[in-house]
Amino acid sequence: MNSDVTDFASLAPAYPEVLMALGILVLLLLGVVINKERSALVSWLAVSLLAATGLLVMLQPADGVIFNGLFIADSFGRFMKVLVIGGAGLALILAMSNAEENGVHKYEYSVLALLATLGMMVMVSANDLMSLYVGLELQSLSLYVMAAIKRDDPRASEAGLKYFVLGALSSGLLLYGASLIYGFTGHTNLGEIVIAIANEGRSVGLIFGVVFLLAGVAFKISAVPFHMWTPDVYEGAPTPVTAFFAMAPKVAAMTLMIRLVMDTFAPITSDWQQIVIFLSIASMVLAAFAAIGQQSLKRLIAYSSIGHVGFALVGLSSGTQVGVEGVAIYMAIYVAMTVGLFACLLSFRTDTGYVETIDDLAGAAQTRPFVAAIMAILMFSLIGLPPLAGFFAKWHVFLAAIEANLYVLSVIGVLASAVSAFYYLRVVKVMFFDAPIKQFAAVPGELNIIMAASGFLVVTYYFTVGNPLASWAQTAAGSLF
Amino acid sequence: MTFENSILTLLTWLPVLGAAILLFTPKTALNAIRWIALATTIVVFVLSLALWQAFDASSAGFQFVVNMPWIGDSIGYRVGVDGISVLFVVLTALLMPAAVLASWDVEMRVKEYMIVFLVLETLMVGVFTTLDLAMFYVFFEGTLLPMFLIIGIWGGAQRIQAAYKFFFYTFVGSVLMLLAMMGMYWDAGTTDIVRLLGHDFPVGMQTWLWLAFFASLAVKMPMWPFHRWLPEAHVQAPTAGSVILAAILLKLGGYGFLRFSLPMFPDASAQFANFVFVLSVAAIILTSLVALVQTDIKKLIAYSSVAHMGFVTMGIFAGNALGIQGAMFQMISHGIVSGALFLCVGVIYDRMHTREISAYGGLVERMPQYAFAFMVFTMANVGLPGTSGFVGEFLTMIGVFQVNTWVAFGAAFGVIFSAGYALWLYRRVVFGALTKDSLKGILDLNLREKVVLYPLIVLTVVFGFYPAPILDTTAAAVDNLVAQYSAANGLDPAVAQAEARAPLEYVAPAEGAAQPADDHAAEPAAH
Amino acid sequence: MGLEIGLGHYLTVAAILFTLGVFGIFINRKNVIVILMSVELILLAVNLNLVAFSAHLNDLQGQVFALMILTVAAAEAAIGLAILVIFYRNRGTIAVEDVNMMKG
Amino acid sequence: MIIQAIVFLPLIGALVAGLLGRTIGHRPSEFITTGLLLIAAVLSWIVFIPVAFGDGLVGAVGDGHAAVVKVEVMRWIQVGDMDLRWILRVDTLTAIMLVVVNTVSALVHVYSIGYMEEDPHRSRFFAYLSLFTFAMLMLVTADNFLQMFFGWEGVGLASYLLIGFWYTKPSATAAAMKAFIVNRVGDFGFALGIFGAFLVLGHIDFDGAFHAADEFAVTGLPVIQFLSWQLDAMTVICLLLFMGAMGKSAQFLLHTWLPDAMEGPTPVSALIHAATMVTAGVFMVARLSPLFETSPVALTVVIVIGAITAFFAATVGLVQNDIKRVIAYSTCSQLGYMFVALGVGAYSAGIFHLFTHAFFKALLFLGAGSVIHAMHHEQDMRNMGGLRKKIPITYAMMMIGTLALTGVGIPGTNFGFAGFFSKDAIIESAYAFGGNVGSLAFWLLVVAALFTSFYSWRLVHLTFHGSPRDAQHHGEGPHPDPAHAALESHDEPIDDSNADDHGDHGHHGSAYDHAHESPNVMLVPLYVLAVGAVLAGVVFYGMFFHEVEHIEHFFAGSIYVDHQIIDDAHHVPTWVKWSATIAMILGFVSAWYMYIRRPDVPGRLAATNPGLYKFLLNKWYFDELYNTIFVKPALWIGNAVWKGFDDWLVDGKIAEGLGRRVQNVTSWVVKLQSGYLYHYAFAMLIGIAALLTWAIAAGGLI
Repeated sequence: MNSDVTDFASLAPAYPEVLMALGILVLLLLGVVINKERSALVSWLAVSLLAATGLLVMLQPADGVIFNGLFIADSFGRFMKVLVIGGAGLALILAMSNAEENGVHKYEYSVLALLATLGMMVMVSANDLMSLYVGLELQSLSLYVMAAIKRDDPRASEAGLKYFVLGALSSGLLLYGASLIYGFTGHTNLGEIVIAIANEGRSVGLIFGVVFLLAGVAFKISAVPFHMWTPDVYEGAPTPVTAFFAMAPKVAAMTLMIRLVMDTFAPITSDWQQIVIFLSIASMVLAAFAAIGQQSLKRLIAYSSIGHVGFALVGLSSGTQVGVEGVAIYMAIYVAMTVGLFACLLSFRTDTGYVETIDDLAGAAQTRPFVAAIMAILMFSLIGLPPLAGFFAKWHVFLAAIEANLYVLSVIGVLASAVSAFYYLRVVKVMFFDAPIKQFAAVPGELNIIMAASGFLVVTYYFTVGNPLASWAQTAAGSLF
Repeated sequence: MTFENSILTLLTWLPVLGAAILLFTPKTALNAIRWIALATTIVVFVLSLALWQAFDASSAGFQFVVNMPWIGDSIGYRVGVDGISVLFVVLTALLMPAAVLASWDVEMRVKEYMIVFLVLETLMVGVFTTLDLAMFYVFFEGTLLPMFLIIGIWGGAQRIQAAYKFFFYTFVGSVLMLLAMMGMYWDAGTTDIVRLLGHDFPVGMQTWLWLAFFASLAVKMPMWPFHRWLPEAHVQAPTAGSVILAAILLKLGGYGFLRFSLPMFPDASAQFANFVFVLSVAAIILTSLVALVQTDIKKLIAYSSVAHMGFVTMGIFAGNALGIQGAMFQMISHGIVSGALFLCVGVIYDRMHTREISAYGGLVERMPQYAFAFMVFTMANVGLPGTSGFVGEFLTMIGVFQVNTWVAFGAAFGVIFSAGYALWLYRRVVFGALTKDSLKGILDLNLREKVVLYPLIVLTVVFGFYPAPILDTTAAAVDNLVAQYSAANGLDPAVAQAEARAPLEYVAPAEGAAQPADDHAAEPAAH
Repeated sequence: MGLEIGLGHYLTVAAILFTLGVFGIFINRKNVIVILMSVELILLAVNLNLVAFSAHLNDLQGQVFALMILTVAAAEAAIGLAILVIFYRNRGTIAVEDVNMMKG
Repeated sequence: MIIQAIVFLPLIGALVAGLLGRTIGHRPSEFITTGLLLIAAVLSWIVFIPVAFGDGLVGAVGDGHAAVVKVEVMRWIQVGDMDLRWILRVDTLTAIMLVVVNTVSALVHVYSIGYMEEDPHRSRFFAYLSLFTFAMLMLVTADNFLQMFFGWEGVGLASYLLIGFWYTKPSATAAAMKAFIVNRVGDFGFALGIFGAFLVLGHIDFDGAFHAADEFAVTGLPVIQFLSWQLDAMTVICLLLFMGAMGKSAQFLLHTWLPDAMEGPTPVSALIHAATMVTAGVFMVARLSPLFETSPVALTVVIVIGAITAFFAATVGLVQNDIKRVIAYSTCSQLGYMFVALGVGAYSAGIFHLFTHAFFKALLFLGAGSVIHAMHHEQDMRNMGGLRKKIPITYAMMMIGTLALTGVGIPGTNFGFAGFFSKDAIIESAYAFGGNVGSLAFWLLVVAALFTSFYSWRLVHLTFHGSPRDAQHHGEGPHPDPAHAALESHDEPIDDSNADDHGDHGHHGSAYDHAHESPNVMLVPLYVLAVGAVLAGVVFYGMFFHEVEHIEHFFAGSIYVDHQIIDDAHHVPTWVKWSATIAMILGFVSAWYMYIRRPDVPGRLAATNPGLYKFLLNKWYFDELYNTIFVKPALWIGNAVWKGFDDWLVDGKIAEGLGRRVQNVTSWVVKLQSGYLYHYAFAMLIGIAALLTWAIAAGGLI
């Protein structure tokens, strides 16, 4: 089998990945040679690299399948890559303030984040079980280390350990599924698998493979019941790392999920639909209830993210283009809200450290009105309350579910969102209705900008990004069909 | 940019602009903040009057329409008003300056307070002006957010619980409506309300859609037994919050029934009409009785609001011009009257900081002007002819009488009970000897309070004697709605229109003395 | 007729190995190292599967896949051990039951 | 213009006095309202005199039904084809009412200038009086059901405000509320009646409705589904409308508010609760006579209720001690007479009694007011006595009123006071109606006439004759609570025992000593009314009852005139004609016997029949009954629904219960997240197993 990469130009669909890979190597070298005190430079360069890659993705669109079918570039992938890169970049910016306290001041952190991002980009563009696995592992291995990067923190190392063990298990599950699929279809290339399934029909072995494979991916998006790591890791890892976890990897894994079910398993839609619906309902409901019992802000956000994955899966359950469009928009809005949320979280610092529990925020509306206002807006948006962006996200996914006649799922979903409102409102209540008890430290400038931007987009979604985002997502989803 | 295509957009978003200006006003410039808020609401009010002035009441269709697709296929920027919605816009714009003035003495977080209120105004105006199904939901549900904050931040002692209940009751109901809207979108292929109004939904689907809308609208209304949140929210909310809640937010429910349930799901509406009637009558009778035994002024008025909303739902589902016009009028009138009543409560609450009825008594001695204003609104609440409260009650009852005498019979008890609780309240608060020491120094209405209350008195009385401005505005749209509704249910529109000669049986004219009744009719001097 | 070893047998063995690995993860309450070994067992089962399928299908891709898995597994083990080391440094134990600071 | 002036001048007065009274002062307020009312009264007579003595209503248009003048003021409610306008309708019936209302009102205004002299809220009082007059005028000039309802409720409001005028008195505000709410009970029926009329007749204006009712002669009577029954439509409608009339006119079952309404200042009692407002029910039935004529059942009910009221109220009046309450029950009783007249079809007789009653009852009330004024707001007759020497003019006026009320006159001649003509006309009509109902009504009315005579003379004797008994009056507030006193004290006061015990009626500072004749501003209205009480019967007898042709010409179609009943009434046996007079004489004699000749008899009678006495004294226990079966259950249900349904079930069990369930589920879910790796792994495996099972089973692969 000859390589289809004959010259540099034929690499065009993979230019962003190539750029990233080269950039990472350079930064790694740079990190080794420069003074430890100047590791912030690496961070900024990493952000710049991400920005450049992002621009490259957006401005130089090149569709195609290369590396003998291992790699695919299409507009859906580009949409998701922009989200991944954006999420990663913003997470890196979030990490810069008080980096030392969080243990993320080392240049390795930036490099690891970039590596993880590269892994995610490969996941997004994976067109073969092998590239899928490699991308996934590149991402996962980097994330394991990132979770434990604050080496002297017992909680961070526990988070890393838990994440690693369960992640390894999930990789095993995924691989086992991949091996079964390979065995029962005879192919590892996704495009060929779909033809094989269409020709040969379903078999128990194939379904086994599908379930294991999807379970592996579900772990990455932390869908119930593969979510158990999420609260512990989110809580244990340093907050900037949690921010990173909460955005880009979710988007990448969700992309993988979408690509697998919409493309590869399209002929057995009714089978995977059951699975996705199960994951969706379980995630929405469990997250809604579990989050109510949380005191820790980060655990709350962990459960919240589990819930949001459930909502995104509602759109996917429909198995239609509208559904994919909905999920794409959902993830975009989710990233925008999450980055703002973490910016708020990082802004609430007292002299002794970051706030941990919800009650620590008491009266924040009076001591830090701007941050509290943004946080409240985000909370309302996460509930899905119009006219904020979160509502439009839910609108798109449920619209798809209704089109597909998934009424029970939809009703459970909206009711779960009602229950989830309870814990989001508690944060608002504590900040706005209770009396202040703590003084907060000054907020770093870049956080203010991120918060303002997030708040602005969330509030003005209907006027500003709503329209372009929807049409872009439409194009993106269209490329899958 | 002509008046035609910009007025609604301007009306809707101007308050937010005001809020944006406030955002950049220093927090300590309290007077500037107040005046900016007031100026914004007054400008909006003036614009709303211009809108009403320019509105062509003879046309049943939507006017000042802007219609363009916006987000994806499903959500558009569509605005327009017809006879049913235009008055709500005016009502909202009318009460906002009153609310701002009533909040003049708020000292806590004034800037946020005014911003939240202005945002709320945008959302409320938006509900009534939007012609996009999804955007209707956006505005409808969006009002939760500022109201939650208003109750939660500036409310009374039990404010948190009240805010939560307000939020959850409304939210749980509404999400089901959201799903129904999505179903409508897929069935009709659009969220354009104008096109949806012309779309025939399958009968089987209508039932579910109707129920989903009911879940939301009945809570918002609120209809019995979904009303429990209301007394609590009212009691805890600050005065202006109560005013807006009672005057405008409750009307969203009625507006929703008129805009969606009746015209879009006529079969289901006819099918569920009796169900609604039962709940309406239960609301009128039971909540009136509950109001009778309240010890908290605001709670009493809140319960009376539930009872009055019973008339609205009853009138709407009577499905004839009388009933629906009556319901429309009742909503507008209740907006003015209940808003004013809460303002009245606010006046004494500001002075005494209690809402317990037993803490008052004999106010007329010190506050004759207040007593007068309170009397007018009490009487309007009672539905005395010559006040606006009467017209709506009368029309809804006469409308429903043509459909179901049981319902009218039950509703008429409201006439008795409303007199009971309202007058008893008045007696305990205003009449009697002024014996309580705490009340000895209480002051009568100040200029600001007069500016707020007196125009409302004038409106209450004027609309009682001359309701034509309202009824004429709504007539064409309502007739159109009734015609549509009747046609869909296979009724003769002429009957459902106010011509109102419901088919009667006649005893055949008698031949001789066999039928004394006839004999009598023919020859009245028979004795 | 002697016993002919066919695809089914390979798959069965792989499945048993896989199950052993999985059980090793959640039955074991003592040592995290055992968990790492169990993970390797799972990967081994997968590799066995792939190779068996590859032979059965007469297709090289499975073997390529298996080689990649071997490579990645090595990296994974290295990282796992590294994390374990810092965990031990912080907590002075690697008992599975002690990995329980965060819950709820 | 003249009609608008009549109706709106009082409104202007009310607005000026009410809104500007504080600014312009009391005296100007009084003069403005009173002046405007006087003008209105004069104008009313200008309208009425051509009707009574000339060619009929000036400018009237015969519209097939009635000669009527209509003045459109403005639009009101127009919905679909229901076209309601503010229209002032004047025909003979209205003209009579205009005269009654404006005359009495003007006189009461004048009287009040004296009576309310010391009250600090006089301008408010006059504003209310004028407002009342306006509402009453709107009522009588109504051209459609709803406008009538407006006036109806408007007078209710004014009545509420005036009864509660002394708002510091708890009993006054309670009475005001009671009046309004009991009236609302009547309005409940009235409103439903209007709805029904609109449904059945298709018109909400009177002319349209009457035309539609006329057509039933051709088409037959309609039947409607009312509640669960198919009923004769007109009967249902008329009974519902009559329910309104019962409320406003304080008929049996809905009468309880009227005696309590005496808490208001006495001029109010004269104007509202005697002469005008309470007759609104009578006016309504007369106005709607074309409708009532289509339902014999409804008319029978009107007769029975009227007769029972006449009898019942008279019995209660026998034992009351409060001077105003006696007159109030008398009013109630007289209204019963009017309804009997209406029910038997002698509408003109009913209106006649309304007309004469307005004069003599207003006279009695204002006279009583004069007594109260003289006694410094003492109202309990047990504390009066012998006042004829102190206030001779008032005494004379009260005598005229009493003679008119009791119907003194010589049957068969034109000698008699006003009440004589109208009351006898009713009694004769009742007899002429015949049948069981007619006989019942006749006998009840005759007995009531006996009682009327008795309590009227009792009032005169207790108040003006005998010796003063006001010793126990000291130390009480200016506004004693008569209801309370009446309930507390069960001794019939008449045997001057109190007076004898204290023996010191020459005692310095007693109310008796200070009693003084009222000023002229109060006496002049009495003179005018006295003239009416004497002459109203004899002058107008011809128009109201004498000859059918005359009646028809006079009323010009504004009410239904039943030739038969009027002819029959004129041809009743002589003993019937004398029956009322005899009853009156019997009443007079027994009153004289019991309160002048043998003052100890009443006490002994009360002592020997304590059950009956208490029954009557406590007004047949209606208040207690209603309290038990309506008020308390309503409050109980209100409380039960509030605490039991709203708070306990909906809030506690469902809403917050749901919240607690959520918390339960939460704590359970949180426990699942144990923190142990092996649990997490196990959960994943369980998940995989479940998904596998589900996917394979649901996919039909097994």
